[in-house]
Amino acid sequence: MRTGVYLCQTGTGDLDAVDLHSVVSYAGNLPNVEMVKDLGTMPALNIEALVAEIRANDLQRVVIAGDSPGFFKPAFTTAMRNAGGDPSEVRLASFRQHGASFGIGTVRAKSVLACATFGVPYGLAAVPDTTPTHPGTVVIGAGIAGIQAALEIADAGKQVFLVERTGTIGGHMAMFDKTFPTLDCAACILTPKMVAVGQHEMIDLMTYAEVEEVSGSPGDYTVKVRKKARRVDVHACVACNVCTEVCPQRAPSEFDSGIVERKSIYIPFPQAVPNAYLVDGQSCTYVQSDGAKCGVCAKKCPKGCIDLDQVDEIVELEVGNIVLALGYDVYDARKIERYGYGVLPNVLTALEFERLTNASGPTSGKIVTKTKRFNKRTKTDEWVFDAEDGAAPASVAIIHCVGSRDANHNAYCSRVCCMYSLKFAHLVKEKLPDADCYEFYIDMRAFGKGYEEFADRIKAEGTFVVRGRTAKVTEQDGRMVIKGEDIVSDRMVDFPVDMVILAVGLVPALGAAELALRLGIQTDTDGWFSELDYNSDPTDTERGGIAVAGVCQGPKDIPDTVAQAAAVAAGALKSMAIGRGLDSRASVSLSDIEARAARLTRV
Amino acid sequence: MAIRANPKLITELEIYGAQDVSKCYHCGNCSATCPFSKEPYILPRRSMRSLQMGLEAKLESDLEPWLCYYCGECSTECPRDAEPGETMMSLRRWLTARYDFTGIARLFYLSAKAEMLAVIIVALIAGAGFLLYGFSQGSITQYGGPNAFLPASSVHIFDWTLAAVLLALLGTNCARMWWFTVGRDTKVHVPLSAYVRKIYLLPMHFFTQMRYAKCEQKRPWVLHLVLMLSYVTMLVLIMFFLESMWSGPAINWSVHAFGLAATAGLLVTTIVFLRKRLKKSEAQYQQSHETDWMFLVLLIVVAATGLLQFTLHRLGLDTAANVNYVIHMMAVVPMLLLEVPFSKWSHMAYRPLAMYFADLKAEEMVSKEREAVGAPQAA
Amino acid sequence: MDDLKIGVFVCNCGTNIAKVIDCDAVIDSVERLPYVAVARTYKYMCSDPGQDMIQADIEEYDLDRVVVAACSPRMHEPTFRKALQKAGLNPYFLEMANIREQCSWVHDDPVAATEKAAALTAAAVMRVAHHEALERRSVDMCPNTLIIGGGIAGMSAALDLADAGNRVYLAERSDHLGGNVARADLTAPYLDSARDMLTERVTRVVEHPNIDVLLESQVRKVDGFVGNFQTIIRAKADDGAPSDSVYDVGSIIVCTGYKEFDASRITHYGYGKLPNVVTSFELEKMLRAGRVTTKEGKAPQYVAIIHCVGSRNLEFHAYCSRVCCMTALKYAHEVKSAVPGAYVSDIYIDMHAFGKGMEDFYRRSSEIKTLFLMYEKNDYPVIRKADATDDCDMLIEVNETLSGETIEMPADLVVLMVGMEAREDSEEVAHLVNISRDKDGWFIESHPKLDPVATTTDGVYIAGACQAPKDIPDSVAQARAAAARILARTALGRIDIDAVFAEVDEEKCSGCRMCNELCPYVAIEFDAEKRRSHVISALCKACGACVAACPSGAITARHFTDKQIFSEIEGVLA
Amino acid sequence: MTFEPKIVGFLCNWCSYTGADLAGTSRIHYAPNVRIIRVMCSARIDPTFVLKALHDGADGVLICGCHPGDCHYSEGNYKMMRRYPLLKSLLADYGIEDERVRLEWVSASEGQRFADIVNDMTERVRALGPSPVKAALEADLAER
Repeated sequence: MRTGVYLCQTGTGDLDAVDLHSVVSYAGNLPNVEMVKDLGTMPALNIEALVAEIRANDLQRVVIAGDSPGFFKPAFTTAMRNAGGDPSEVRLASFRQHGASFGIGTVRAKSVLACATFGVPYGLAAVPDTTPTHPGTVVIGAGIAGIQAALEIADAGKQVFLVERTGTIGGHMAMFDKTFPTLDCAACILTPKMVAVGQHEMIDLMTYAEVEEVSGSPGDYTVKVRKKARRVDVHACVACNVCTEVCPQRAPSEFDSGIVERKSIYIPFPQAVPNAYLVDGQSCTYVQSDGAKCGVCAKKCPKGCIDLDQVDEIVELEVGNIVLALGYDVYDARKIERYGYGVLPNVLTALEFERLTNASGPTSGKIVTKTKRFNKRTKTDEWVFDAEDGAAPASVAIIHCVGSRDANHNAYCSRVCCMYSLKFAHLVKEKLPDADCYEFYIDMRAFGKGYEEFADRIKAEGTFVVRGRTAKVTEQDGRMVIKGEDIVSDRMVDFPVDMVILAVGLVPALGAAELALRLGIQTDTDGWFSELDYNSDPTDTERGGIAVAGVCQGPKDIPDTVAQAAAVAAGALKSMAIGRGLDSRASVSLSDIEARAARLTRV
Repeated sequence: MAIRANPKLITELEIYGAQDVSKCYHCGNCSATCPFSKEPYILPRRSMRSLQMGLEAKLESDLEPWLCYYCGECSTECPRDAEPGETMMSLRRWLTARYDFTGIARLFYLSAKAEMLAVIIVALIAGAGFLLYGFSQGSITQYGGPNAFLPASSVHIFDWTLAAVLLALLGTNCARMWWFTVGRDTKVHVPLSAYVRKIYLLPMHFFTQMRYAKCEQKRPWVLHLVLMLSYVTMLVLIMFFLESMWSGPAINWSVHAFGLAATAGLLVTTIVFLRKRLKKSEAQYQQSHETDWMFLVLLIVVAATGLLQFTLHRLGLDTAANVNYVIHMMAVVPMLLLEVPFSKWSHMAYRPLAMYFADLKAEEMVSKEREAVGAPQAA
Repeated sequence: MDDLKIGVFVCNCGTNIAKVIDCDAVIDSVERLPYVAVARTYKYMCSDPGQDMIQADIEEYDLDRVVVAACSPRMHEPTFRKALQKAGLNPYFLEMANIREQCSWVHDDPVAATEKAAALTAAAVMRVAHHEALERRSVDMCPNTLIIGGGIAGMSAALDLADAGNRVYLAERSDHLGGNVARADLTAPYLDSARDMLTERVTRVVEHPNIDVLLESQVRKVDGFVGNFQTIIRAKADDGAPSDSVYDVGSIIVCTGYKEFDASRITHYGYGKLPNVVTSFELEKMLRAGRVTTKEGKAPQYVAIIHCVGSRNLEFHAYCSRVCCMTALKYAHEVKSAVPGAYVSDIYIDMHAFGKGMEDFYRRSSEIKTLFLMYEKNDYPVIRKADATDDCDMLIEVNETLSGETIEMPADLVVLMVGMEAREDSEEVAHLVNISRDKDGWFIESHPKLDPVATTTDGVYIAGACQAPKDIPDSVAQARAAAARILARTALGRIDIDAVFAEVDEEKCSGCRMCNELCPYVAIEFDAEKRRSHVISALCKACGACVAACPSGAITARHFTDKQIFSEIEGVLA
Repeated sequence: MTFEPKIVGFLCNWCSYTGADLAGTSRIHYAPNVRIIRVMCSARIDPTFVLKALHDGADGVLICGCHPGDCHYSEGNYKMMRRYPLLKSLLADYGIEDERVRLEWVSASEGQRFADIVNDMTERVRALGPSPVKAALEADLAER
């Protein structure tokens, strides 16, 4: 089949990962390739010229090769048709789609191009061999994604090691009050699963631990895990709270996203799994003074299960599959000075509000504004949430897309903020029916099952939904003045409210980038882990036996996260069922792919 | 009544400098950042919208572009890099072209070559004219006195005629501006009394540029004000005190002091602006249209030669002074003849007028609203 | 029964319960009840130490019944049942009193709340005395799976299951695999080749030794229960004549996908009347053929794309179809590429660019000068024929919200982004496999958040757009999730059946057959020669309808016997 | 001191009991007079349960099931619906006031509704005063 190859780039992604010159010369030597032309980046295509070219070389097949060649396809399809050829014989060689990034860029590009010239889907030709797979699985991160994946695999009677950085499993979901759009309480649906994990005989739970190193090859990985010194014996501890009572040191509570303090020895939250305390070395007097001072908790512990001198421990795990469920962190609102977060007392982040409105939170669900308090220890005034003295806000403004959809911050959409913001509005209206509630949004992204209906319901509840992003928040005699444009009713917005909630976006979890490097898997330009194929393989990665689940692959809501986490289990269980799993894609050599593609065209 | 959208306009505006307006996704961030954005004039987003949809009639009648001083805040804060500030600048250029009945302004904006050519031709004609005139009735070695190469009196007459022509051209364009923005507006009718009552706004805005002072950074406003005042001072001196300017070699401080100050003002500010545009330091200096360069270059040449003229005359180098004077005029004439009515300089007139009109219209709209609200109660 | 020993454990749930209820008072009141050997309170019964305590007491006092007064049994019953089991006690010897959700959290008067808590706990104590030891049984799990629907979801699930060595029957109504994805050329937002992806899938499915593809086939009947379904499928045999054949499977995945909304239902758009108003799928055809023209064969100068056709409105479907926004942006790019110099406008409500790579795609769409016009929900744009003097074929009147103006948008070609709709056969399918549908006709998952693939019928799973509108990656993920569930069970080779179900006492049964009709799960069979009815325990879902209905009181509901409930009534009123 | 009626509630596991739990998780307060007994489905509620409750001293009986069409067992609540009128007529014959026994549909997401129903019923039954059954039984005992 007389084939013409056109190289067209859109200029997105890591272009310089591919050496186009060598790709061009390679293409020239492929069988059937009559002509190769490099049209550069974002070419303005002249269809007539293409028609002429196709006719001149009487091409029966055209291959467009580039980072995202689809962007040029319709022009070529039209040209092909106008030239009297078969429009369906325009093939794509998409470098980005098939993971032509740094390191393997050029050779991958060549193999993708080869397949296209043969008219064979890359996925069919580039099938790696299988390798024997160890039955164990390590799941990194124990949020809802990690929990779900671990349970799905363990329920099949397979060994799972669940490694979690913090002192408890549950992740962000455990911090939430209600979940949209059904408004069932997060804890009520999550805690049974957490308990199930804690009780599961096939799950080896490693909290307060981090993955140090990963070696080995697909199907046979050795994962080195650092069990950080928890300084409390998880099994002996009965969570009697004596240690916390006597502990003199305080630090902001991570679980309550810093709106209250906890002691240096603490339990993240009452339903924590494992239900045991831990010592935060950063703030503990004993640890900081190398055992010179304090240590009172160890003395007072009725069960003597506190060992303040405990040191980190390294364990090595032999596994066949690795599941990445790292989750996310929220965008640091301090980076957007004009919203005054960290400066103005009653500007909160979404997570802070989740804790504030949470029935199990510091105010036991009472929505109040902060009150000024003199701190005797630090001898300074500070703003705190006080369930008793705190005044209920008469008006609350919720600002969408904080750190998202913004070239100056994160260009991507964080997918969940619209819905959780609407949920906040509902919670405010539910608890403070007389309070005015405003949503300032750009696009209301209510896309999921029952979401649109939920959005309609919130509007019906009397929340003012204003299209227009708030540009700044300032203070005026104790209240927060928000300034923005109300686009639909074309007015300027400039009025004071009592509380501002910033719908902060999601960012890749701390350490995700390093881990990706250590595992040899790719991340996209925003730092999210790259899936093997956006459409057909959203959970596997370039590296055999390593899968991604949940937000670490890209922002996701709970149902989508759970579905993906379960999907990951399919890959793992599949390999265990037959004792063999797929090797990395990179393991298939260019010549093999050429040969396979050639063979496939003949049949 | 529905307005027809014209997706083609956006492409035309690209030539005027609006390269990125299509990127705008209307979050309203820019309007909220802008210190001037206040009902009924919400800017810059609304102008961006009209431009995206190509609502020509609406844009033509808009005063918003003139209410923007391009502090650049909106562009820096824009989440889509849609450059609202630059869009407003481009709209001002486009409007200048629209107001101009001769079509020359449009020509200049669309092709830098055309403008260059025009400037050169006018310069040459001016040069030739002055030389011919000079040799015809005086000697090049004589600066002042009876046999002067270019006697102040006759130059003065020339100045006045030129001024008259300029005024005529600019006047018509201003009248057209009024017609587009106020005159033909069926929704709001501004009564004559209001024009009279608010006339003070014109000189006030012209001389103080108080609105500009509202921008967050004050420095641009100061520079702009100095430049403008120096220019006006110079204009006044030339128009009314040309003889005493000419007098010498003894320095006549009562006039020359002003002259020197103004020249200094012009030189300093233009050079500062030139540097900013070259360095592209702030948002508002990043994209420069050809006309911006032409404007600055001419101004510097005029100021420099003017100063040189002054010195040469004091040093008694009459021949040099005469030659330099012709060069000076070769810059002055095109600057006045082309830049003032047809290019950037026209905004000296359009801006204060826009403020004036905007104020009048706003007042009308507010009173209208009051009636609207009041009516049912009366009934 | 006199030597019965009952342990009562009252949970404080931190302060959740103790704040309102005086737990010690509850202890005092229940201690006096018969058989109570030990009664204690603890901060968190559900916590590991709490459970350890229960287990320790079972040892120490050799308890044979346990009552836990804590949160709702819906939350921690499994937890405590496990605890009993660990201590060597039958898990069904547990009864919980719900003194949190239904007492401490809903009452503020400590006295009344404590009194109520005591009553509820007493009721549990009296009930548990009548509990019987029940055994969970397990049935063998047939490793085969029937997948209904050969779209992208069905094929993805099939491959996962087959690769693991399980037999898969892939039943597809039409004569080809691929479903709706087969109609697309490129996918949003990266404009990857849908065709290549599909070719790869289809080839692998067709060539897979473990997958039987049944084209032009229809599931006629589904009998049996989880792990052991007998299905009858009518498929087109090689000779052409359709024939029924029986397939034994252990699980069923429903991936029947969606159908497109009928655009002619919205009169404002004049679809079917105006020749150059086409649906998204029709444009897709043009693009694949390399012929994007008007009906008159001219290259369109103005192309308008209208979003949310049939979606997000009051008249037709309130829900968002989830994929149209990105598909619309895809068309914006494709049209600009196929017809250089064409002006593309995109008439939308909210731009749902929520997923990976989508916002960037949206940005690029505006960079190529797509004109976006925003309209309000339910305020439909109106399309009319343009006048001869106009330079366009049609005019679209939009109340444009971003400008507040009523805009007249010129158009030569209008593309309607038709939304997704439940297929007309979804009701039939739902009946066939006994699952339920929501008001829009989408199949209902067993939990909207934590169980998006299972259904209320054990062994039947749903995946893809038949559950709700979904894009390709989300459908594939869900399909693989369903596969994972099945793989987990096939790995074990068995399914545990709940020990709670109804039983017919053949002595008492009069054979009136009233119960036969009553059972929604056809779990009650009539034995003609014995003239007695009996329950197929694996099918019984223990609703108890038959128990209450049986005129001769011959049916008992395990774990919900009359005796147990009567004593509970006595308890709450004691 | 005001009369505090004792009300026995029979709730189906899937909708109403969950709804009652939701009232709890949403901290919606209601009268403490109702004592809830969980059954898998409202269809399981045998009329004798109601009679038993009244006999043992309940002043009122509340029966809750899924909304018609929402039944977890597809049509169990319809069976209850059909059974209910018979039960009522029987109770009427016994001279038990109509408002003492009540059938309501409460879904899993209707915590507020459940609370409202309980409060309303408690008020009504309180207004009716103690159940005549109790009195009758006492009289019976006295005779013997």
